[in-house]
Amino acid sequence: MRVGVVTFPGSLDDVDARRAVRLAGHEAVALWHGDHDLQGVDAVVLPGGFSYGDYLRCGAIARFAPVMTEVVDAARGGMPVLGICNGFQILCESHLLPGALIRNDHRKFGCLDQRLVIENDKTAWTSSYDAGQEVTIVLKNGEGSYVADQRTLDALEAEGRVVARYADGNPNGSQRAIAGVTNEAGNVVGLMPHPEHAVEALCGPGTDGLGFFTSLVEKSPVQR
Amino acid sequence: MQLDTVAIAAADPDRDQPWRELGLKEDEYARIREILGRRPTSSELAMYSVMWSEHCSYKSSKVHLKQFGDLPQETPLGKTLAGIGENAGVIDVGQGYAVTFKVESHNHPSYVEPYQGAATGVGGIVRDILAMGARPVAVMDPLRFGPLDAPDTHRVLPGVVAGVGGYGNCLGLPNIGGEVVFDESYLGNPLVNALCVGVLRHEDLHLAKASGVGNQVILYGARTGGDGIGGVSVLASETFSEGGPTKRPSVQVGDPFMEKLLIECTLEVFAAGLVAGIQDLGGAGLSCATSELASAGDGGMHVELDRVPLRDSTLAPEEILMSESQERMMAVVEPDDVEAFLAICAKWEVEAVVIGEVTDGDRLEIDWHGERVVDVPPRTVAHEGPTYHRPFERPAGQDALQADAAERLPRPTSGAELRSTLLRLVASPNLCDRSWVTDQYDRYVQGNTVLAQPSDSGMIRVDEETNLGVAVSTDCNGRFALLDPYAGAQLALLESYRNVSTGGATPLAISDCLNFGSPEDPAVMWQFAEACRGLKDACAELGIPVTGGNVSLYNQTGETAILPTPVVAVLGVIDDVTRRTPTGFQTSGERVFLLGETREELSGSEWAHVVHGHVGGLPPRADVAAEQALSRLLVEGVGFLTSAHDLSDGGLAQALAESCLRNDVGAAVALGGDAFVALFSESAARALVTVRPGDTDRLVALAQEHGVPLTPLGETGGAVLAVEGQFDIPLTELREAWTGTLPAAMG
Amino acid sequence: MARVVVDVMPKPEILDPQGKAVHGALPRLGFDGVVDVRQGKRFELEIDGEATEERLAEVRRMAETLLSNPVIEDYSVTVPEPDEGQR
Amino acid sequence: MARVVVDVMPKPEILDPQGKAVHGALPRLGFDGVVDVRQGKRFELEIDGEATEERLAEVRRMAETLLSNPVIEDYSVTVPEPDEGQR
Ligand SMILES: Nc1ncnc2c1ncn2[C@@H]1O[C@H](COP(=O)(O)OP(=O)(O)O)[C@@H](O)[C@H]1O
Ligand SMILES: [Mg+2]
Repeated sequence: MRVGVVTFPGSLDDVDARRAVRLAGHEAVALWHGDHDLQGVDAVVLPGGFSYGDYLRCGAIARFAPVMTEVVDAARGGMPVLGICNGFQILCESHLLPGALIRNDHRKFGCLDQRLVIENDKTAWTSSYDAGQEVTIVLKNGEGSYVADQRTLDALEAEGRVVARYADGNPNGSQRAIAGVTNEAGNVVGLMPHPEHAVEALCGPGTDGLGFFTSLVEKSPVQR
Repeated sequence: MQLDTVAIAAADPDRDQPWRELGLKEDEYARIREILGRRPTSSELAMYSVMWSEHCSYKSSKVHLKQFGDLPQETPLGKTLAGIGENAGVIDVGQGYAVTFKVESHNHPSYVEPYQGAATGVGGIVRDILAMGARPVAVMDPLRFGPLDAPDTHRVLPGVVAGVGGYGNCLGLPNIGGEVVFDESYLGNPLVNALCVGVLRHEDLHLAKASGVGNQVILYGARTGGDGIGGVSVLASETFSEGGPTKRPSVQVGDPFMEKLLIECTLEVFAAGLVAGIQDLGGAGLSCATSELASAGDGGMHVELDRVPLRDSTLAPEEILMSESQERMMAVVEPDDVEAFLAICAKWEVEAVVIGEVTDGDRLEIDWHGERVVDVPPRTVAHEGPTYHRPFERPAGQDALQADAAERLPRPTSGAELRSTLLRLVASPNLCDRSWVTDQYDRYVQGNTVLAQPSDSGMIRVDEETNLGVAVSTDCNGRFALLDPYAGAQLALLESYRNVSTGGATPLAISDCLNFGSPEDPAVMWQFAEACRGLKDACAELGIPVTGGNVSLYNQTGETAILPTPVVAVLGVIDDVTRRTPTGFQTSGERVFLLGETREELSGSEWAHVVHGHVGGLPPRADVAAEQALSRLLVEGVGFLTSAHDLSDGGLAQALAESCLRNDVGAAVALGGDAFVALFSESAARALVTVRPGDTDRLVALAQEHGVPLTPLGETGGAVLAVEGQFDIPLTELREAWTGTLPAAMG
Repeated sequence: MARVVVDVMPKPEILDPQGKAVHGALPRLGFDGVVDVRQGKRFELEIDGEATEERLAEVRRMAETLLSNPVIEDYSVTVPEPDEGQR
Repeated sequence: MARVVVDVMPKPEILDPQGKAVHGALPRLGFDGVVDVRQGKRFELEIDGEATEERLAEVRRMAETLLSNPVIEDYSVTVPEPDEGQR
């Protein structure tokens, strides 16, 4: 599969995301924030970083980048889109995913090897996992606390749209320990932790993150 | 407001000028007049005063630093590609790769405004590395604070750590190591040093010089504001006849996003081959960049200062020349490449302006709206500043200090006392777990971090195909340096050398950051001179060069100077990072050995400091040959050493504790001789290693071959650290003691 | 040239870790009688020309789409008294 | 119960990366005619009792010591009109 990774000004983990895509056996395609062009990719990753410095609100400015028009259309059309950390924030700001991410409750940047439970193994990005599976993936952010109003949270739970939840304690005050969510169709996934930093035993805490990228298959479930 | 021009300076030669307020000495001002054959314009005066300052001219230190230049500019792998004098030294690490690294200080600004001071400190060193044509790949942050329980430490430390993280994280540079040290002497004078490592291909090396008549000088990055020009405002207030200058910032605020764009943009213009010369703007801003580029080049330079994009339109030319606004770079570009250069800047939304060009003359000429405000020989500004031979003298009290040995202090006797001493030490501020600090740093970004905190060194993969990598460590024990600056500086170097070696990397070169008190105090100057001599001798014996560094003087509160703190960073290379030796015990059933000789060396130790609040005596022996032998063993042991951890602060006790806690693997050890000395002596040239039972003979043979003393200690396994006949400590209890301290203090 | 101020505050029902931290710190610094603290953002915009209704409508759109996130924040747009502008 | 507002803004001469980022984004969003943007913080304090001079003096001390960083920021303390308080 051809998987696009968008680079915004201030993106940091774009190179890492492209590496992860390659290690999962796909072709990585670099996409530029300023182009109205997805270069015909089959899936898109919005990587981590501090787009535009994230001084205003994480993802608030990146959301308006030219390429996002295409990403939003493609996502509505069922294309698999994964937002990691800053990418998750951008997806929320773009209203492709519900809720928002605010400052960690401890008000510090935190970089940890975090235990997670994969709760939904039906999305385009989690089919390689089994529901209930525990994984260790790098979590690193200053504004990773997931918030939404109660109704939204209840709906997410009821519809099984919580993709991953923090295990062994809540590292940032996220409501209901939510680490990642998906849209109704299951093609758009936002995740605070960084699976692209857990794809090589040499340079991260194991390879538990690779599954997010190997989950992509020619016909992802939602396009059925 | 009246402009002071070269013409006016000639016409009105006797106007008196605020050279004293600008920190110039009478003879220095006279020399400037002599160089120019007239009085300087206020802009020239601004340039000379800032470039001839201690910070920029190294006038007190350079007579001592000179000896580093006398060392063979050669690493164990061959000639250095760029040495002292460049923005940062560059060394060959094989496979066509080169690495550049440098450590710098941002001490005083971090005391005034901890977050921004530390942040802009990181920003500055990163631009130094970038200016060599290298992609920055990692940062480190050696930090020193007052006592952990001092109120001001609770202002400074969280701010500094947040600043280092806030800036470095936002640049996408993994933080792979550093130091956190607490000592009374840093209370009014914290040390915030920052190190950056960069990687480049040999052919991409860029030097800071302006050559090629007609080449264009481009200033790009952030706009210029009134940052860091407090000093020059006396000039401005002269210039502004009516009512003095408008307000100038007392501190600088960093913009890491702009710096990130600057990095990507600069690497792209390098890749496109559009750069003839380049220089970062740091201390002394445009004064430094223009004069150094011109001075190092073969021609002169003409600059139209009014083209500089300003953040504050009220700035006078003197101020623009001195402004230390962050996130700016200056490039020298061939005329035909200018368009392409500006296009790449535009792509990254980085403002770029041609402000001048290289001339065939030998002068640096700067105009302000068509009027000449600067006309000087650039070398006299950049490279021919004053040199002081400051008096230095071994302090009267030094003998008494060295006579007051810690070996005489009362010691724990029973196993129970040893146990509580160990627990007390692992929980002490200088030995406890650093996670509260290091968890605020991104150590994973870029995906090439092989080792980071809490490993002995930080290790970065340079090439994904071949797995070539580099390792870096920074260290210094200021108490050792106080007791004997010569040996203390060597011990700093040797500990860092050891920390690189335990991972399996071959040490190649050092960079240093020499933090000392006032050079006007002969005792401090003696400490400085001794430290330099110590470093030079150790480097000569080890066959490694000093590729660069930084001097920070006047670190004192009132009359009392900080502990002399020569922080030393050692960089090593490893051919295959997948074979690196990890820090800490990996699995049960492995044999534990101590490498090196343990002497009764307790003076300056963490034990003496924590238990007795004592500093006195002679530091451990700095045995360069023994250290080199140990290093060779550790490097050759790669592949069958299953773990290695250096012994330093806290001695064997601390090394055992850290090794057990790394992966929750306990150990049972037996100590020959005096158990207290075995556990808490801080003799150098030692490391704790493990091997599989089957590999014991290989280790014995290797130790013999290198003449390194080898002591079997015991075996790994269990959930307890057990010292035979003395005590047992469950790892849960050990971890509680080790991890509790910083969170409890910082909340 | 006119100054327009946009205040952005976390919605009452959204937790506000920063406000909470400030509130928690006050007693330790000897400040009592503060019942609640909320921390938000203040934007000072210099616009050319007058702060006409059209311009203000535009600023409101700005506040809604960029300066605030309606999911978690409320905003208000005001034109400060000249003197209040001075700081 | 009274509401007191503390506004904290970066000093004019100090670089404001946040305001700069917002200002840079506006044209791309089709907003023109904004000459400058500064971003600061707004604190809304609920204090018991009236906003008397003593209480306000106390809030000013708070603003100076905790809410603002005098090295790089200016603050101002105001008591909003009841209606302005509603959001
Ligand atoms: N300020 C810091 N930033 C990043 N890493 C740090 C910092 N301080 C300490 N560390 C890391 O914590 C670990 C323990 O520090 P230290 O005990 O000083 O190591 P050593 O004694 O081997 O030099 C090392 O990996 C060191 O790099
Ligand atoms: Mg070590």
